[in-house]
Formats: sequence, C-alpha cells, structure tokens
Amino acid sequence: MWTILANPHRFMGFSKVAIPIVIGLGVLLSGWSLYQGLWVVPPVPNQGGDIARAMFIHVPSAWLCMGLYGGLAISSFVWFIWRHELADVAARAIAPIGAGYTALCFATGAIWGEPTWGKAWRNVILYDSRLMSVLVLLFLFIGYMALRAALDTRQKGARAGAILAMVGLINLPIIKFSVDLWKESTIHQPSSVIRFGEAAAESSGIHPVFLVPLMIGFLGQVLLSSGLIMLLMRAEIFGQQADAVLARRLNEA
Amino acid sequence: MSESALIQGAALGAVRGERVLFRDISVTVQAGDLVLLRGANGSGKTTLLRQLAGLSPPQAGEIERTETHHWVGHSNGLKAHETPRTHLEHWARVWGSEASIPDILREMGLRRPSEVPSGMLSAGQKRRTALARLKLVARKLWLLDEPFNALDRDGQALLVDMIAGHRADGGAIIAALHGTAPIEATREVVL
Amino acid sequence: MSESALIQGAALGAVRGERVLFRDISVTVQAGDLVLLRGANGSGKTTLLRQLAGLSPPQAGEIERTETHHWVGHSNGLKAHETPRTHLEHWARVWGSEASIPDILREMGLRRPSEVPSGMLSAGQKRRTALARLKLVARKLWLLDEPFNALDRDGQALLVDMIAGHRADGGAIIAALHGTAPIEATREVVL
Amino acid sequence: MTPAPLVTAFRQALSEAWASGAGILLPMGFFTGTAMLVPFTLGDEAETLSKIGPGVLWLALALASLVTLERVFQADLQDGALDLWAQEEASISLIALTKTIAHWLISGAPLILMAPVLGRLLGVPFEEMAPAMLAYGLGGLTFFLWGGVAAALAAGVARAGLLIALIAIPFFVPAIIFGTLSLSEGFDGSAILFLGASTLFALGVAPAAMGAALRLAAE
Amino acid sequence: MTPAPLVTAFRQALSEAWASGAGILLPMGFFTGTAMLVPFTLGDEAETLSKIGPGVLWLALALASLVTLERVFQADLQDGALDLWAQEEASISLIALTKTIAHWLISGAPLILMAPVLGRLLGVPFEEMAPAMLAYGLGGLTFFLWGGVAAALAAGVARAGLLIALIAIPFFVPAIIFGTLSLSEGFDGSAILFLGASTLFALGVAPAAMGAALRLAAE
Ligand code: HEM
Ligand SMILES: Nc1ncnc2c1ncn2[C@@H]1O[C@H](COP(=O)(O)OP(=O)(O)OP(=O)(O)O)[C@@H](O)[C@H]1O
Ligand SMILES: Nc1ncnc2c1ncn2[C@@H]1O[C@H](COP(=O)(O)OP(=O)(O)OP(=O)(O)O)[C@@H](O)[C@H]1O
Ligand SMILES: [Mg+2]
Ligand SMILES: [Mg+2]
Repeated sequence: MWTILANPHRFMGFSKVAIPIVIGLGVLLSGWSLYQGLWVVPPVPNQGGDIARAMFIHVPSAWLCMGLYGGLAISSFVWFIWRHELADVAARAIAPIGAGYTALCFATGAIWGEPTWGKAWRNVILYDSRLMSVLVLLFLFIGYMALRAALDTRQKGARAGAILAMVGLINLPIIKFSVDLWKESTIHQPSSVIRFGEAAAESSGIHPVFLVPLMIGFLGQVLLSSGLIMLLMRAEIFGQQADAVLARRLNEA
Repeated sequence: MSESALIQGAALGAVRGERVLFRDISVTVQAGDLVLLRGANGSGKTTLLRQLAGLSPPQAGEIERTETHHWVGHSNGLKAHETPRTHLEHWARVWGSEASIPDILREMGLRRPSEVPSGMLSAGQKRRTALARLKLVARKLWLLDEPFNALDRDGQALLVDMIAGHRADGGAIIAALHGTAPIEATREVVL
Repeated sequence: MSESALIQGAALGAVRGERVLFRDISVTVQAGDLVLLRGANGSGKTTLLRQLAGLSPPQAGEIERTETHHWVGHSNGLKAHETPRTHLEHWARVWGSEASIPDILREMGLRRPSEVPSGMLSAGQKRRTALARLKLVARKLWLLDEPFNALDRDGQALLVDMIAGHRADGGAIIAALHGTAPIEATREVVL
Repeated sequence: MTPAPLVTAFRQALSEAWASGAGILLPMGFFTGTAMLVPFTLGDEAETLSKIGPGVLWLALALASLVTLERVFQADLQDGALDLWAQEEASISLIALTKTIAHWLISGAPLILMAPVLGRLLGVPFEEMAPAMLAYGLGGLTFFLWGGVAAALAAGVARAGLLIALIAIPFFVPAIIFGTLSLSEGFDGSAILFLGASTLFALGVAPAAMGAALRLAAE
Repeated sequence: MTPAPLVTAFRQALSEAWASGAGILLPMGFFTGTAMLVPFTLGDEAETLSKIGPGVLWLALALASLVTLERVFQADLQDGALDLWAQEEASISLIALTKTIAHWLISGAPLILMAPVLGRLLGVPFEEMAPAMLAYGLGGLTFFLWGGVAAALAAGVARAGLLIALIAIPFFVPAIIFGTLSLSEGFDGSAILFLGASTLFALGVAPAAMGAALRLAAE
C-alpha cells in the first residue's frame, strides 16, 4: 500500500478520491458517537456525571495524539533514511494535526477536571503525571513546527525536523518514565479500556454502554485526522508544484 | 578514475531554490595543475568548490578524492578570541604539524600583529592568517575561494609564490577567481 | 577650511595598542575628486576611513564635514533575513528616497537574486547589494572600503562607471584600494 | 529629524524578530514551557505552586528579555548595520529604543495574553489576573529596556550571554519587587504606580545608555 | 583517529569560553544573581523560599546552558570554523561533544562549587548539600548536551534564543525531575542513579544528533 502511494502522483490520484470518503466517514462516526455520548448514554457514575461526557472527545484525542507523534517520528525516519519526499510532506502535515489533538486532549481533560477533581484542581492540573506527559508531548510538536518554520529552505527544515523528531522519539520513554516517577500517584484515570479485554469482569472496566460509542468515536477521529493530514499533504504538494512553475517562469524570463 | 588525478568531479550539478546553478560540470586535477573556477557573481563557484571539498553533497554527479586537502573559503575560519599565533598553533596541533609557527608568521608578514585578537585584525591580516594554514602541513590539494581578496601587493606576490612553489612540489590548486589571474593557469572551468 | 572642500581631515593620527598606526595624515576632497587610500595590509586605511566617516573619533587632528556621505565598508550591512529588495526598500524609506528599487536592482544585476535572503547570497551579490545603496539618494561624498572586493568583471566595470558618473555630477569619492586601480585617481594618500 | 528612520527601524526590527522563528508562537511556547518546568522543580510542594506561580512568570519574562536581546545588537555590529545607523542624523539612542520596543512586542508582550491561561495553570486566583496582565506588560518592557542596555554594553564581546544576564539582573530587581507587590495588591495598591514609575524611568534613561554603548561598540 | 583533534578542540573551546566573558567569575555571578532574584519574586512568602530555592537553581542551570550554547555553534558557522572542522577525519560529533563539555565546565560546573553558598542563601538544609552538588553536576551536563542539540539544530537561524529554549525544554524534563528528587532523597534514593543514567543516555545520543545537525548547518 505504502509503496503504491510512495509516488507523489499516485498519492495525488489516490487522495483525491480518498479524502472525501475518509473525512465523510470520520465525521459520520465521530458525530454518531458524540450524539450517543452527549444525549443517549446515561451520566457516568462517580465521574462527575454529565461532564464526563467530555470523555467522548477526550479519550480518543488522548490516544490519537500519542499515535500521531509516532507517525511523525516514523515518517521522519523514513525520510531521513530513504529520502522519500512524500514522507517529509507527511511529517510536515502531521505536526499541526497532532499538536491540535494534543491540545484538545488537554483542554477537554482540563474542563473535565474542573468539577471532577474539585477546587484543589488548580494546583493539581500541573501536578499529575499523565497531564504532564501530555504537555511535554505538546511541546515536542510545537518545537518541531517552530524549528521548521525558522529554517530558510525546505530541505534544511526537513532534515533538521527529522533529526529533532527522531531524538524526541527515543527520549519519549525516558520522559514518560521520569514523569511517572515524579508522581507515581496520578489522580487521573487508570487506563481501563486498555485493560478492558482481559479484565472485563472488573468493575473498573468501562461499561459497554460507554465503550461502544467510545471506540466508534475513536475510529471516527482516526479517519478524520488521517483525512485532514492527507488534505494538508495535498496542499503542500500543490504549493511545491506552484513554486516550481513560478521559478521556472522566472528563470526563463 | 585516471591515475595520478588528485580529485575528480564528474558531471556535477547544483540546484538552489528552484534554480539550476550549474549542471554537467567536470573537474579533474593532476599534480602540478592550477585550475581556475571562473564565472559571474552568483554563478556557483563557491557552491562547486564546497562540493569538491565534501562540505555539501553534489546534487548531481560523482566526486572521487585520493588526498586530504587544504581549504580557504570566503570566511577565514578565525575565532574572535584567536590571535594569528594561537590560530596557527591550534591547527598545527590538530594536524600534528612540526612546522615552526614563528617562521610561518614571519613569512606571511604577520609578525607584528601575531598577538592581536582576530576581531581587531585588518581584513588583509585575517586573510593572511587563513592562508598561513597552508604552510602548516603539506597537503597535495588546495581549494581556495577568491584567495587574493583583501591582500595588498606584497600579499598577492606572496600568494603567487606559494602557489608556484606548491605546483613545483607536485601539488595542485583549485581556486575561484575574479578578474585577471596574476598567475598562469593550467585550465579554466567556466560556470 | 578651503571653500568647496566636501571634507577635510587635518593632521589625523591613530594609535592601536601600543602602536602608532599613522600620524599627521591630511585629506582634503573637492568636488570631482577620487582620493585613493593606499598602504599595506594593516597600515590603517580602514581606520582612517572610519575616522573620516565619524565612526571613530581621531586620536589626533581635526575633521571638518560639510556633507552627509555614503558608506560602504568591509562589511556590507545586510541583515541575515533581508533580501536585496527589502534591504534597499528599508534604506530608501530611511533616507526618503524616491528612486525605483526594481530599476536599481536591474542596473546592479541583482534582478534574479532579489528575493534571496542575504544569508544565501553569493559574496559578490552581497557586495552589489551594499553598493546599490549608493543609488538610493544622491550624496556628494562616498566613502568606500575596498569596494571592488568580490565583484566579477561586470561588477567592477559597473562600479567604475558609477564612480565616473558620480565624479561627473560633482561628487567625490574616498576609497581604500589594493593593487592597480581600474580607474584614474586624483590623488593618492599613502599610509 | 523626520520620524521616517524610526518607523523604518521599527519595521525592520519587527520583521527581524519575526523572521527568526515562527513569530509569536515562539514566545508563547517559551512562556508556557518555563511555567511547565516549574512544578517539576518543586517536588511534592504542590500547594506552594500557587504562591510562587506569579513569581515564576517574572523569571520567565526576565529570561525572555535576556535570550532575545543577546544577539540583537551583536548582530548589528557584526554585519555592519550598526555602522550605517551610527552615521544617520537620527539619534542612535532612539533607533536602539525602537528596536528594543519592537523586540519586546514580539517576545515579551505575548505574556500579557498568556497570563490568564498560565496564571490558571499555576493556580493564580482569577481576580488577580487584570492587574497581573498590566504588571507583566510594564515589567516586561522594563526588563527589555535594561536588558537592551546590557546587550549594547556587551555587543563587542564574543559570547556575551551570561555577561548580559549579569549586568542586567541588578536593574531587574525594582521592577520585580513592584511587579510582585502589585500582583498581590491589585489595582488599589500603590505598587502598580511604582512599577509604572520604574518603567518610565527606564524609558528615560535606558535609550541614552544604549546609544552611548552602541557608539562605543561601533568605534 | 588520533585524539589530538579532540584534545585541541577541547582546549580551544575552553579558551573561547574563558575569553568571552571574565572566565569563571561570570557564571558564578550569574548563578548568584538569579538566586538573589528569587526572594523578590516571592513577595512576603518568605517561608516557601527554602522549598523552591533548589528548584530555581535548576532553572538557572537550564538557562545558563541555553544562553551559553546559543552562540557557540552559530559563531562556528559564521566565522567558517565549522567548515574547517567538517573536513577533518575527526568525527564532527566528537568535536561537538568536546566543545559542549568544555563550555559546561566553564559555564555550568561552577554551580557545583557555588551550591553550598547559594544553598545556604536559599535556605537549603546543609545535609542535602553533597547530593545537591552531584546532582547539579550531572544535571547540568545533561542540560548542556540537549541544549547543544537544540543549538546545533538552530545554528543556521539568525536569532535563535527562544527557539533553542523551546526545542530544548522537553528534553530537560527528566534531568530536572531526577535532579529535584535526588536532592530530596539524597544518596540513598534511586533518583540519583536515574539521573546518572539519563546523563549517560544523553552522552550516548546527543553527540550523534549534534553532528548531524552541524553537518546540515555547514552545507
Ligand atoms: C488536563 C487534563 C487531562 C489530561 C492531559 C488527560 C490525558 C489523558 C490521556 C493521555 C489519556 C490516555 C491514557 C491512556 O489511555 O492510557 C486519558 C484517558 C482518559 N482520561 Fe484523561 N486527561 C485529563 C483529565 C481527565 C479527567 C479530569 C478525567 C476524568 C476525571 C479523565 C478521564 C480519562 C479517562 C476515563 C480516560 C480513558 C482511560 C482509559 O480507559 O484508557 N481525564 N487522559
Ligand atoms: N534559496 C535560494 N534560492 C534561490 N537562489 C539561491 C538560494 N540559495 C542560494 N541561491 C543562489 O545560489 C548562488 C550561490 O552561488 P555561489 O555563492 O556559489 O556564487 P559564486 O560563484 O561563489 O559567486 P561569487 O563570485 O559572488 O562568490 C547565488 O546566485 C544565490 O543567489
Ligand atoms: N589592540 C590592538 N593592538 C595592536 N594592534 C592593533 C590593535 N587593534 C588593531 N590593531 C592594528 O591596527 C591595524 C588596523 O588597521 P586597518 O584595519 O585600518 O588596516 P587596513 O589598512 O584597512 O588593512 P587592510 O588593507 O588589510 O584592510 C591593524 O594592523 C591591526 O593589527
Ligand atoms: Mg563565491
Ligand atoms: Mg581595511
């Protein structure tokens, strides 16, 4: 599949068709899960009641922002080794989307925390390991974008960005570890969905009533984000082609 | 690659921005050669020279090197806190050179400013200090970018002698140069 | 101070470190003059020029100015983020110049790199941009430090024309220069 | 003297500050980042955070002024732009002032916008926000002015980072004191007035000092 | 490859760091200055001082690494020294590493010596001093290594102060956490070991990244 898309022209062809479908489907699914989450399902017990409906945005975005940084690092790696222009275009497109979802995760979480974690929350917000790891992730994204913006040519931006993304990735475990060590006791949810499979019986597991729309919403967000990324990639490629044409005109003139 | 060639660049090309600077340029240098890179401002002499030096990978073509070379670019490579003496001592250490720094300083007419930090040196004195590196260790190939810039008459004569001597010793030089060359060249590469 | 003198330096002197660079140098420039500052590397041409420009106070002697002047020193005064166009537009605004930047860029052979940040320009293109400032506003006196450095043949011819034209218009130039001057000078001041 | 040179210098400085990296996104990230690092340095003292939160932002502001201005005048000296300015009738002091203000606008002022958000993260009570924003504005400008003096003095020095910090820090003290006080006192206290006064003082004195230092550097 | 180039690069960097700014006095003054600023930012919260004192020194250390290294690689790029290094057989990564360590010795390590004094100033209990000194040493080196990566990546950027800070901040997190913890835990805790481990990790990874970044800058 990737080898097929490796060629920019094929990618343009593919994405032209794929984007509307993917985005449409994504909107549909996440829309449905939101509808379910906001109106249909009962208030989550001992999770702040109605406010806990934020979960249906919060959790998918939380998972996504981690996945997207992985994607960023991987495409950087691919570009760095095989000098695959499309990989760089992808990395460049992933960064803002990833930053967006990271911010979304943090924002929804913060809103959620307000009532749930009570008054102390103000001091708590920066005192929770998982919250902090999300913040750090946000910074890896922002730093990547800032660096690319600062370097004058695309080539340099691509290479510097790739180096940064890769170094960031190998540091991520250490950062996560240190943050967890810093506060082994997080007031935050344990990741119950992940456990859900083997420990379905456990009460801590999320009840299917929530789980199904949650998972569907997650799927929808995945589609949506990948659609947006492809959109940005197209824009980037168009931009490059336009530059090329313009420059050719200039040189002939 | 032909025997005795010190460096050989084949079908080299460079692109800057969206513009092709040069394409299909080939450079071969034998012992005793002086190859001049000619061309208008912005034609790509420095770019080509940096490719030959291995500082930037050629966007097209192949480069084969047999020797380590000396490099004197547009910028002299002096750190602000270095004096001509400390600069030469530094690179002498890096290259394990036995040469006598005081002698070199004298030959290059740098005896007097030898203790002045490069920030306060005159343009020509900086250039002379950079060129003095050529005398620290014998290397067959010299890559020089507009080496005569900022040099006074004596300085230019001095450099001409250095080049002639180097060629006589079986060395070779590739130099980017404007205006009339003060010295007979083996070949000119026009960009 | 004699009439019509654009600038007059009397008995100027400079000391650097423990060393007297030059003493008792007098420079007077009338309309139409081209005064060349000559001397070995490190003899003090740049120092003298900076004194005449008012950048550093003379350690001895007097300077009388009647006109504002143009300055093009060893360093070109380009900021890394500036392109030739933005650089000229910037100084045009500062000096309230009406001149057409595109025309100037064309005349100076900078049309193509006009949008390239100066960090990526070639040495000669930077020099041309700095010299282009001379065309923004008419000022009687030009102070130039080795203006021909890094210029290709066309560039040098261009500058020679500019200088000739400026003298014909009743302007005057003081320039530090090495080697044979490509243009007939009124007077030479040897340091 | 026509204002043209100043306006233009201002524009150039703005585009310079902007060019060197992602514009306003950068300082915002910087402030958030510094704020983010603080809790780590506190260990378990969660409850102290809200006490020191505002103070930390003052440090962040001071750092921003230092790292921003370090290279500004040094670059002018190296690329020869300073020579050009020094030969204008337009007083170099005013030029330096406009440049400093421009860089403050890009690298310091954003904290005013960030204050509410960051304050919230650091647990600053909401009612303190309005005075805080004013205080960060005035204080930041003061920092940049004194930082500019330090940077101008150190322009000739090869790597002046720490030196600049060292010179500037003593001058920061009044602004920091009044700033911190005015945060706790709010508008009704007199501290905010003193802060304003110290800013005006800096506006009056710093430019001359910068000008003199730059002339010296240009020689 | 003979060690000669590295040794010499090390010497050069040392003299560079020393020349550009009053040698070791400068960093000492800088750390003292920052430490002095802190109490002011606390207003009347004097009792919290001892809690945050050590943390502030961490921030000061981080800042020192940033302002120091910003210029180092940028200068190498501008004056052409980088071109010369890039043509040596000696791997540029190792050169970068030696330079970074040299600059840490001059601008970061002094905090180890200052720690007792400053700690006293900031009310750090005396028995915490020994681990503190070790922690500031290891942590500072880590800061300088990651700061070096950021500085190398931004070497081509005109005025990169804030950018470098922004890039480096996430990488500073582990060192800050382990460092702060090891201050409170002392030697018997595991944090100091983790700190050492993270320093080793930085020693392993950062040089390669710096090398790649510098090669890129030199092109
Ligand atoms: C700024 C605040 C917050 C941030 C940055 C944040 C971050 C995250 C992250 C990164 C995850 C995915 C981790 C994983 O699944 O292993 C997550 C999941 C989740 N968060 Fe938050 N969170 C925040 C606040 C909250 C609050 C206030 C609540 C509710 C009290 C909450 C409830 C959840 C739940 C239920 C999950 C799903 C856990 C699972 O089943 O995996 N979060 N959050
Ligand atoms: N990003 C870019 N976009 C467009 N053109 C660029 C870019 N970067 C560099 N260039 C051009 O590449 C060329 C670099 O040429 P180079 O420095 O090799 O010239 P040169 O032959 O050494 O000139 P000189 O004789 O002035 O030294 C310049 O014309 C410059 O304008
Ligand atoms: N602190 C100092 N101690 C000793 N000598 C110094 C000091 N500062 C500068 N100098 C000397 O002052 C002189 C400055 O000369 P200047 O730059 O004017 O020379 P120049 O005639 O322009 O030379 P060039 O032709 O190379 O440009 C140099 O010889 C330099 O060595
Ligand atoms: Mg060139
Ligand atoms: Mg000179």
